[in-house]
Amino acid sequence: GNEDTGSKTSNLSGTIKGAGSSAQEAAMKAWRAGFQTDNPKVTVNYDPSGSGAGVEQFNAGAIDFAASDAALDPTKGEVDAAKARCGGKNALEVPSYVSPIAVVYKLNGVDKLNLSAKTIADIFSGKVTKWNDAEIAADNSGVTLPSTAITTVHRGDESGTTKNFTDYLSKAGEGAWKYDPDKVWPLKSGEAATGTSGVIAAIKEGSIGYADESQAGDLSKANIKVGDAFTAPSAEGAAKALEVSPIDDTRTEGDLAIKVDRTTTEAGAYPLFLASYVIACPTYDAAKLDLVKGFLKYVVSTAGQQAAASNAGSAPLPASLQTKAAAIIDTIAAK
Amino acid sequence: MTAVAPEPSLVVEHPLQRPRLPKLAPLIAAVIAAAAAVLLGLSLGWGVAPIVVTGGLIYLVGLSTWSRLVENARAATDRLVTSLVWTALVIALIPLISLLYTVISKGSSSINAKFLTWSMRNVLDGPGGIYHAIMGTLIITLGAAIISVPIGLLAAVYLVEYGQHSRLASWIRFLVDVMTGIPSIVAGLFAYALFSIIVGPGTQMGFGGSVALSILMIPIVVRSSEEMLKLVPTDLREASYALGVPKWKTILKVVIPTAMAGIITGVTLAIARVIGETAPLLIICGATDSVNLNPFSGQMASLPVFIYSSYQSPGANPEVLRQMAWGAALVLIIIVMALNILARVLGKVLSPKTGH
Amino acid sequence: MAKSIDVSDLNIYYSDFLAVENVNMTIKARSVTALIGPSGCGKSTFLRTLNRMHEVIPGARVEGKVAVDGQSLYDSAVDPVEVRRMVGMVFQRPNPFPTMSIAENVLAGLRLNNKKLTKSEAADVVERSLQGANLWNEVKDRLGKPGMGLSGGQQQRLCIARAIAVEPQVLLMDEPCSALDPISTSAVEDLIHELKEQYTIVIVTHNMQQAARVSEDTAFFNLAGAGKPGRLIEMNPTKKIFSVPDEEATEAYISGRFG
Amino acid sequence: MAKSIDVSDLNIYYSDFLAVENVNMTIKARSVTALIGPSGCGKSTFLRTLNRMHEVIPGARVEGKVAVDGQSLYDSAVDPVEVRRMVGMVFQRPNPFPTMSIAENVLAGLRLNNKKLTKSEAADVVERSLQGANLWNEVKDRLGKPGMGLSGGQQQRLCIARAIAVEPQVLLMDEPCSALDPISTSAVEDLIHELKEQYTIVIVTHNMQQAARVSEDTAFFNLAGAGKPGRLIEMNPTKKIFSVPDEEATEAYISGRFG
Amino acid sequence: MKAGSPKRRLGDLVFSNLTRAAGLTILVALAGVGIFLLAQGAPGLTAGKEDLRGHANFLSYVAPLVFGTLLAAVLALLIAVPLALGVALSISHFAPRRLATVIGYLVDLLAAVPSVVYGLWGIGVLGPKIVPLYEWLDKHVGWLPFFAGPYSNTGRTILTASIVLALMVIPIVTAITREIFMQTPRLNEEAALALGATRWEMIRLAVLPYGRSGIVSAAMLGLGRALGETMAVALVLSASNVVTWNLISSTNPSTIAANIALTFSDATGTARNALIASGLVLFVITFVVNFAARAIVARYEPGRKK
Ligand SMILES: Nc1ncnc2c1ncn2[C@@H]1O[C@H](COP(=O)(O)OP(=O)(O)OP(=O)(O)O)[C@@H](O)[C@H]1O
Ligand SMILES: Nc1ncnc2c1ncn2[C@@H]1O[C@H](COP(=O)(O)OP(=O)(O)OP(=O)(O)O)[C@@H](O)[C@H]1O
Ligand SMILES: [Mg+2]
Ligand SMILES: [Mg+2]
Ligand SMILES: O=P([O-])([O-])[O-]
Repeated sequence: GNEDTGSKTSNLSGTIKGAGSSAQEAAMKAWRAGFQTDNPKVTVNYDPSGSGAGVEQFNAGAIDFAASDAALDPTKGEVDAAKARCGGKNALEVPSYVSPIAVVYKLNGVDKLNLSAKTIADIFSGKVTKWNDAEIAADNSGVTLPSTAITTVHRGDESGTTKNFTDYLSKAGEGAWKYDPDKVWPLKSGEAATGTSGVIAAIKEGSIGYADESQAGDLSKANIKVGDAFTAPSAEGAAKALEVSPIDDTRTEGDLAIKVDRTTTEAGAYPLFLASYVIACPTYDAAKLDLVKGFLKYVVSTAGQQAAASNAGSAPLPASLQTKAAAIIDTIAAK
Repeated sequence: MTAVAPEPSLVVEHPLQRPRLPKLAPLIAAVIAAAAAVLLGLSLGWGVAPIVVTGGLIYLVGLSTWSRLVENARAATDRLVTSLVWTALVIALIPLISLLYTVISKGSSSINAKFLTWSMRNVLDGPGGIYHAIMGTLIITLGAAIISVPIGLLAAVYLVEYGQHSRLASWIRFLVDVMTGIPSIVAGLFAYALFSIIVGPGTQMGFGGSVALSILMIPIVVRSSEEMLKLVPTDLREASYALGVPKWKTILKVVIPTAMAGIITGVTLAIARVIGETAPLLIICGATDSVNLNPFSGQMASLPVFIYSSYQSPGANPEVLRQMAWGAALVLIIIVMALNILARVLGKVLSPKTGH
Repeated sequence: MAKSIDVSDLNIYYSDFLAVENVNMTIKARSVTALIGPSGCGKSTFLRTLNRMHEVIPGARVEGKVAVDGQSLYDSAVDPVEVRRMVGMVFQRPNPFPTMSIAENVLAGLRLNNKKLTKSEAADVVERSLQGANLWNEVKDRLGKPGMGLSGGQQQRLCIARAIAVEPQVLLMDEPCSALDPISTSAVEDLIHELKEQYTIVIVTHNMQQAARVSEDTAFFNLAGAGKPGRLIEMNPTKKIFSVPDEEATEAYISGRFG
Repeated sequence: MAKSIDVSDLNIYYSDFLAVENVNMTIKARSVTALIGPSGCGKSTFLRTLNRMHEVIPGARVEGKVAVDGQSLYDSAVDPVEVRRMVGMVFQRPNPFPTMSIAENVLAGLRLNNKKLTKSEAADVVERSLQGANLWNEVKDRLGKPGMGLSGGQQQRLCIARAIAVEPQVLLMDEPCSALDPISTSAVEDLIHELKEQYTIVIVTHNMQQAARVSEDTAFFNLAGAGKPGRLIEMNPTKKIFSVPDEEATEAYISGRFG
Repeated sequence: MKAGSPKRRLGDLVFSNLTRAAGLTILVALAGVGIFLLAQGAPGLTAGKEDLRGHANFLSYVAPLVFGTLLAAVLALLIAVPLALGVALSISHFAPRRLATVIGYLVDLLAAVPSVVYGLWGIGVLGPKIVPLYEWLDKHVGWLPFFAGPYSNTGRTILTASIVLALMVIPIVTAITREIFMQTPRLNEEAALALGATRWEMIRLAVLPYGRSGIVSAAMLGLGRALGETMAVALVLSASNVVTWNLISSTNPSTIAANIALTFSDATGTARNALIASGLVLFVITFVVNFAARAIVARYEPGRKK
């Protein structure tokens, strides 16, 4: 089998455990594989139980690090709980994973489609029900749209993708989206599918949905309106949008939470993306110290980001952010 | 019989001979119905399914009308019911055949040495293996058997040999029956709640899965063992008592050995029943992509959960993982079938020899 | 309405096993014919070929001819369902339909053929048939009660009432009294005496005395050994069979030397 | 080693149903006593009180006294398990243990009672018991084969061997031949003749001839009607019972006028 | 034969109490299921909007789930029972013996297939294949509320889920009813035939009345299975936790079991408690159904022996 240790030599050994974001699952897989291959006597377990569960388990001390699609929420007491868990020191939080979310659809004869955030909101809230609706046609002159009924496909499970998508609709949708950003899809209508691949599989002729860009496969991807132009989803676009988003300055020093700017007009930026974090303590006891520190450093390293990009289709962190994150992780010390 | 007045007979007289449809009538009707449906379908451009449905309807109506015209109403009803019964059979079997065909055709291409000896640890692209899931399934199910068999067998002994018609026994019997209907997910929730309270919130481990499966397995073991023990002739018990053997020894040395073949068959079938359970393991065992052989610590993979999660959340390589899900499904079905066959074989091999 | 039965060259099979071989006999109308013989000689098997009940068993079949008043039962155009209506049958153990009341049991056969019975017609049939079966007085107050609630002998007479309600022309009885106590037995024997005024009756019995008491003619079946087919050894008026039978085997059987 | 049995004022119940009433009798040592009577009169029931097998049936109980050589069986200090070792039993249908070989069947009584037997002791017991049961020559080459592989008569003798292997003082037999063919029956009857040299034997039989052939004394049980308790009508030397019984009922039964 | 050795009595005492203890363990386990679910589910009963996926309180959260559970199970039963009776009759009374054995094996095979595999088949094969039927229903009988549409273009509807459930229920109902049909006293069947009944009339007169209570209880047991079945529904259904009678659209009620399977791993804290509480509701529902089924069997069984 494949479980036997390889030939690499490393004096690190032991097991650490993380849990949280399922969006990061594929990337985590790549990171764990990379780190475990470099350090054959190390096992990194990761349970993609969802961001909320990850944070909860981290704060309960059940796991060594967490991954979350949302930064710790001070209003829910998560920041304080994390501080308590880390022996009274503020927890560390750095972005590890950035991925564009594509609006995907399947429509015979239409392989290029421009949509504004408002139109997307109207489609997903059930106001626009036919593909040849005037609102869609307005942005797509020269395209013959059929009168097919629109089936919307959303995530049925809790999802960071849903949260970022609804966040985008509510901030950029010019008031057309009436719901708060949430991990749970707020509407009852439409097709509910589990997981990104479930959404992809559920998109048939006439359907539209949202999913991690890297998984879109053969499906068509809509261009979204940024400023006056329409931008196609891409890792670079997401990286660009991330770069123009400010870091939350109300946070403590080791906390790199980002305030994503959904309404940017920067050319080439693609503001419909998901940013996800890893969360850890500033101190660990000797047995775990090198493992956690080593693993997280690998995560934000160029090699790690590249591994995630090729396995999970994510956008590598911009170099500036990478450096800041690495510096924060370097401060992890022994208890 | 005193003075039978010649009363008007209410009996409708029929001659013995009456016109009957030819023996091949159903076949003829089927051919005509099929031809009619195909012609109609082709001229209207239908797909296969509507043609089959229409053909079936034409057959049902046509044959019974024909029979009604030539034979009589009763014969027509008889033919209609016969056709309906066969139709029901075909309708019920089509999905089964489709299912088996799909699993075999989609699953067999996945199965190779790597598939059976690798886990999913560090597997990024390309297919990995299901060794971890097979081992998990075996360990969890073995655990369930270790819990269920003694409890189930002893309880069955109580019901047959000691409790008999007592009130406690009838309650146990009744509740065991009710217990067979517990949804598997409830069993999983029970194990989760149990370990959350005993070990700590959110505990997931292989042994928890064994406990959950036991809830499902015990009633099956009790019922089948009870049936088998009841089949042991009273003669044998009495023969043993008459030799001055105490009751408990009679049970252990005479009754249980005599029923052993049936009990083992029942246990094997019970294992086959629970080995494919997904829902409880999803909750209490969680999932992992590495081999974990320790049922008392950490998540443990299992075949059913592997199938479910590979299909439901395949991650970055949906095609590869879904393909693996079908392969794992085939392996699981083969295990279940093997257990079923094993049960039959054990039943035959172990049953007391008559020497004839 | 009773009819005579002619059997010629009848071979009866269970799949490949020849159970009864080469039977030729004539059964007279309006009389009682008894079939006797040791266990396994094929009495029941033969009886069941007279109303095509034999073929109900998977793999069972016959060769040869059975004719009721000249009409062959095994012609391909003949409907076995009609045959069984015309040739009624009573079984060894009473078998009323457990879910039906006494009256419904009596009407069961009639309802199959004639769906539109008025209430009064139905009541008529029930009374006439139960009276015909000597049961009316015992059950007239509880016609709506389940047939299973009767004693064994009453149940057997209920089954006879059910059989005669469809006015068959022949009545076959396979050891109708063997599950009954002596009092019920004599009630059924009395009934057989009365029924033969109207019906052709064929009765299988193990009880020599019963055969002597109720029948005009007796047919003796025997078999050469286990696995061998049964044969008709002798058929004669009952008086003759029980006094000076033609065959030695008959004599031996009747005097109790075997069987 | 054989012992006599004294029964006094014995009433036998199934729960509240009095099955056998007020039996008084003395069974002689080293002789064969036959119990006869119509079906349901309580022969088996009575027999089973002689080794406390009766109480194995839920709700079954007795009143009165049964004493073997003066020692009362139903004293509270007496262990029924010990009683059954002393009073062996053979049943109507042969019932060897299906999971055991011929030799294991013979040894079952000893082995299941924790007797530690050496190999040669065991072989001794097997040979002695099988010889005692007239079976040795037929099975000595296949002692390791399953007991179920024998013919019915051999199985019954195996059961007798099994019963005498624990060296009881009394042997009870409940219609031991009724499931056997004539040849096996006579083998078992011969065996009974031999066994009475050593054992006190009580045998229930339906077969008058058998009772006459094998027994010294005969007890006739009868019952007044269904639901009434059975009673001991007469107990006398077999010769007397079959020629000039004291009671008229006995005479009627033996001459076959009922039962 | 003096007073029995205490050792022997001890053996009986120990062993009989051991078996009784095993019997009691079962009762304790069953009670434990209820108690532990209650203990862990109780906090969920008072859960708020955040933990109930937007529903105001536990009742309004669980009500649509109960509706979906019952709807899917009842639909499954409506499909399964007639088919199962047909299969059972074909085995017991119509097919030649050898064919009947083969069919019997196939049905047992169907029973042995794990539910997750049914789920795979449901979503991978049946769903896509059945879309044209939904399209047809939408077009031609769309005026019925059940087929109001718009039809689902993936086939992941409650009707599809019910069909898959029906397939899983058929072997159970078939197994029980065929046993009962085969036990119909031969005497009664022959009585009917001898009266001149056709095969169907014989079945109507002798077989079906005899098997009536068995059919009812088999159906109830099937219902119990359908109510609690998880994976097939979880894999197949596009679930939204709504109440609707529309059987062919993408918007479907979820079932309790599928909802637990789909959302358990996402749920934390009180949300998990709420899921456990919903499991308790399912437990009570299936308990009642099975209880009723067994009570019916127990009620009618002595009558049958007469
Ligand atoms: N269903 C059957 N399948 C195969 N062989 C059968 C069947 N029924 C009866 N036989 C065989 O046919 C032969 C005749 O049996 P049948 O029952 O007719 O005898 P019988 O004279 O009625 O005996 P009895 O007096 O015991 O009722 C026997 O050898 C019997 O084993
Ligand atoms: N286990 C039992 N429970 C209740 N009543 C029983 C039981 N066994 C026998 N009886 C009743 O006790 C009475 C005597 O039965 P028993 O079996 O002793 O008669 P028998 O003389 O041995 O008859 P047979 O010759 O038929 O064996 C009968 O009325 C019988 O119904
Ligand atoms: Mg017969
Ligand atoms: Mg007896
Ligand atoms: O990573 P999520 O499960 O919260 O989408």
